[in-house]
Amino acid sequence: MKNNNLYNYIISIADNSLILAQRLGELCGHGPTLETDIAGTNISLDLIGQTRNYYQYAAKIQGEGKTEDDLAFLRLEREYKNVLLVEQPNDHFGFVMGRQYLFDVFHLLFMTEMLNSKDETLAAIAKKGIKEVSYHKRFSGDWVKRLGDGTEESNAKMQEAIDDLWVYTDELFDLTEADKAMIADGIGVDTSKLKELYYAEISELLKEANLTVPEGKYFTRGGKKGIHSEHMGYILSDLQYMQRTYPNMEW
Amino acid sequence: MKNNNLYNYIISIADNSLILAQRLGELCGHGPTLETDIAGTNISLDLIGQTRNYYQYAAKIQGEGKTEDDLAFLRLEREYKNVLLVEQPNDHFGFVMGRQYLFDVFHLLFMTEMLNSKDETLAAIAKKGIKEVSYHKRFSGDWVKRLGDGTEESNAKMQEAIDDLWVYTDELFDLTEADKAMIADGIGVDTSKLKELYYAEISELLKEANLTVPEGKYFTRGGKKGIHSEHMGYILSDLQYMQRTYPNMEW
Amino acid sequence: MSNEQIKNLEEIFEARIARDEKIEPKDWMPEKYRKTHIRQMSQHAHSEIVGMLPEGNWITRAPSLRRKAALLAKVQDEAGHGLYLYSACETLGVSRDELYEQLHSGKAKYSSIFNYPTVTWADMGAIGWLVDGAAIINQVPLCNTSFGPYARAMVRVCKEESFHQRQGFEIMLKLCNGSQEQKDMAQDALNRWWWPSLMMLGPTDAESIHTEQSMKWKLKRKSNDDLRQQFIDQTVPQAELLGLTIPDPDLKWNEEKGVYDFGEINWDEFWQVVKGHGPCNKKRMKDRVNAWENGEWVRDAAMAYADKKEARKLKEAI
Amino acid sequence: MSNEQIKNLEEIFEARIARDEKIEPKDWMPEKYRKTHIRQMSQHAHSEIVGMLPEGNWITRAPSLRRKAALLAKVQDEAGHGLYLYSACETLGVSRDELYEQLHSGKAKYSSIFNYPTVTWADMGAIGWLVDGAAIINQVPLCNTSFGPYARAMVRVCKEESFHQRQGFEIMLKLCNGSQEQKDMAQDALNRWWWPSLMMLGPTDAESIHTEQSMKWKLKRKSNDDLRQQFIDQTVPQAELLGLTIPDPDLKWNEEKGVYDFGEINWDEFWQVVKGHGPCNKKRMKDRVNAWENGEWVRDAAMAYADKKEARKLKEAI
Repeated sequence: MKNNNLYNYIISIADNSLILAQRLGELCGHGPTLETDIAGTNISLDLIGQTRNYYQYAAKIQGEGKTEDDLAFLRLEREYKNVLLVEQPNDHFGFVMGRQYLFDVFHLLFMTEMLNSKDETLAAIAKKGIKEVSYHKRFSGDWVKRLGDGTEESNAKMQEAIDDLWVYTDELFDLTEADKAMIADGIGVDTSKLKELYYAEISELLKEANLTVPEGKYFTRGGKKGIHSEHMGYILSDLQYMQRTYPNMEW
Repeated sequence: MKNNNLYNYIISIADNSLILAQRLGELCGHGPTLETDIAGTNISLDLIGQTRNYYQYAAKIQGEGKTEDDLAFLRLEREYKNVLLVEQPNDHFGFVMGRQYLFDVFHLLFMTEMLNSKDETLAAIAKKGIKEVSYHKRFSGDWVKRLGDGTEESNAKMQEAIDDLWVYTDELFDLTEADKAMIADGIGVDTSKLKELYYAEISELLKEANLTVPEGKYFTRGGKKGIHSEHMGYILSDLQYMQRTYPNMEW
Repeated sequence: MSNEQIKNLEEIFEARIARDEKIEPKDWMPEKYRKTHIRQMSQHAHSEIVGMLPEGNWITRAPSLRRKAALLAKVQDEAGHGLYLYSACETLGVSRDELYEQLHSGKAKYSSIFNYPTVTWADMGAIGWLVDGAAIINQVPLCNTSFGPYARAMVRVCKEESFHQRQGFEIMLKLCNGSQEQKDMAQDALNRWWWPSLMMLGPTDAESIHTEQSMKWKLKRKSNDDLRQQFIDQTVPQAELLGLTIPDPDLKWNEEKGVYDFGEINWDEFWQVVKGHGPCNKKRMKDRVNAWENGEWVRDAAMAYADKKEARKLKEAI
Repeated sequence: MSNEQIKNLEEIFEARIARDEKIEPKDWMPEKYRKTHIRQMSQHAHSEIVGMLPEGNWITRAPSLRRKAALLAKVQDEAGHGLYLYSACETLGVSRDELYEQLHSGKAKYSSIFNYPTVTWADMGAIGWLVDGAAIINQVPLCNTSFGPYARAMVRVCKEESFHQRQGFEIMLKLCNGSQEQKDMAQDALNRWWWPSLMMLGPTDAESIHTEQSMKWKLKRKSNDDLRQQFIDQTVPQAELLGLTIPDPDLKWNEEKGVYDFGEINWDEFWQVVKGHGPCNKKRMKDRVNAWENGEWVRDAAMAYADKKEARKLKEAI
């Protein structure tokens, strides 16, 4: 492939959206209110939309005649490059909103930078995505506040979720070889520069939400290298079920 | 296939053991005591052993050069013919033991009859299996008694499980076309004759366990026709994952 | 009010309906009208909400990104329909929580069709094509029903449902133009959903209660059997287009009447499912009740937070 | 007892150990001996129990029935090992519940290797081959340790472990004789498990505590570094046989010493995982604690039932 780095770069962004959308998709009809079910499917839908744009573009760059579905459904687990954060389970609604918020803040900072990418397709995806992601962040941030500053029970549950998920935040800022090459080309976003903003914004909201900002110095990483948590295999066995069971068909 | 009925007959017996083993396999390391984890894996192992004997025989009868693994892993959901009972989820330990007991009583009656099958292979499988299944039934029956006649909480939970699972018992005695043909040939077990014994035995133990025998007249069926509950798809997406993802390989 | 006065109001009310005027929530209405509407609209709302479950079952396993997106959008629409319809009920003075309580306790019904399992991907096609198809036939006349909020909700619902139905048909079409396995999957789904879809149009006229009064209030404009005939006559040619066989050996065109004759419906099965003994009744209720109970702490938190926020605002204002 | 008497008993005790006599639970023993044994045996038991989780993760997804059966049997063996070892601890007067409490509160440790995720099927091979391989090297000398119940447990454990190791190697062999995808999977598993396996043999001698005392009590017969060297020297030729590359560019045969030289171990990673910050520490503990808490009502019921049964028996006897 000529543009191996660009392909890898896009895939890892796309995988984040795909896997998070998949996690949200599990919840549909099982949430605490009708309104959160609607919002959850809506966010999932936005993320799938982004995912499709990314994979279509990646497939074009790859130039092997593959489709968005080949990329979404027919890779091996080690070839998915999403961060560990997005694959964490829906243990309870605090985890769902915590995971979403910790990702959304990053996602919006990321998309805002990607607006300036020299790559026109990526800049265009960002332009469309920023509106969506701003809404996601408002929604998840509001819920983190509600749960953090709600009842004693909800505060404890939200804190538990933030504490557990915190170890996965640092990986968002890891730079792979593909990332570095794309930054050098003016195409990729230098996420290392977003780190401070990220933690500052999140810390502020957590404090407002009556939550303690975790102080952990140890972070867990691996997803960007394709070394996932043990949850990932089960996510993929559902995600890929149809394409693996009925290969080479149209749906 | 010459022996279509025999093939179908064996498959549906084998599928019961496979899917129940799979359900038990999910639990390993997550049970209430070390001893129950050991017993659970042990029962699962026995069932997988039986399954292998059945599928090997079925593959031979089919005569298309397929292996036990082709039959276990590479059929479509509608082609699995296990009863709905064995695919019910591990909601809590009362469900696990209730499901097991409701199946084991049937299984032992069934195997005891299968000893007399004109088909030597089936009779031999039964001979080996009877010892195993007797142990399974003793284990699950003891737990139904412990939970039923334990604490107030455990009694309520065990009753809940029995009430929920009861609707799946009647299907055990349904006769498919293959069943009828095999009974006529002196190969298959006429399960319709076991029904009274089954309910009598179970009712006695339930009463001893301080549990109420459900009176429901409505039963749910479908598995023997390949119309499964919505749980089945998820069981299969894990079960088949490797064989679907890496076709035609040896492990 | 005296009986005389009430009778007077009732006459005015019935006259308004006869003139095709819309009744609005603040208008006077007979108690029976109110209750009937709450019952029917909430039953409809519950059906939307419970109906999210069998389709939600395939979101994580949809076979392509395009289908996954469409399915998400569809289930989201259903949640939206539930929302309008609960709101319409609320205009009649009953809270959403009360309605949920009725659903969870088994007092309120929902469409029985959702008590069948979705066992293959083709069921996503069959539900769109047949179940939404039957729903539309039920619902289109309601766009002109007498109660304003219900009529307006139905206009929006029907528009979206008819989009869903086309989408479902398109799923079937793709399968029927696909591999043998796909065609088999489509036929199998039709086999399983056909009869329950016919039952969706309600019991035969002979056994149907509420009909006469409902006709007067425009909650019903055709009898169940007429609606069923309409559904069959519309669907059979679509099945032919797909190359699928309707699982009814007695189905045949009646040249004289200009409609399809069809076989006997298994009403025992219908009543069994209605009474709670269908393949998934227990699972559907378990899922809904679990969602509700597991979500209690979340709703409590939202309430507590809103109260605190309000209190803070007040404090600042002083 | 006077200090004099205790000193006397200690001398007799140490002499027995020196003569290779077995110490049995009812024998007198120094408090430190008792505590050290509880610590080490329970840590070993905990490792077996936690070790069920990463392998249990693949039971439902094993690629063939034969492998599924073997994996079930293996995990069952591990539970069995846990059982003997907890029983051996119990002979020293500590209950299984106390030991669980130590595990769940984080006070007791278990082997850090189980804090890595099992991400592909090849990990089932690598764990058997490398992790069980390293465990055997740690454990074989313990078959002759001074405390009788531990030594006897270890004889049985080692026999089964060595069966597991061969099984693991055979999984790897099958992969390495298979398709390119299978070979890649095997190499990838080796890459991920190699260094954690070396760390399993414990910190370098310079940083290892407990060693001297443990040597005297035959709880340890070789230093960690010697064991590690033994493991490497034994494993490198096996990797060659498989056609896999050990992920250590500094690995090479030292003709002079007759052993393999190897690269620097990342001890920071080791201590990070030991201190609870490995990739799966939280998940492993969550799984264990959940199993325990969700099982409480079951254990309570079993106890209540046993009490009732006992009471009934007594009543009948009277």
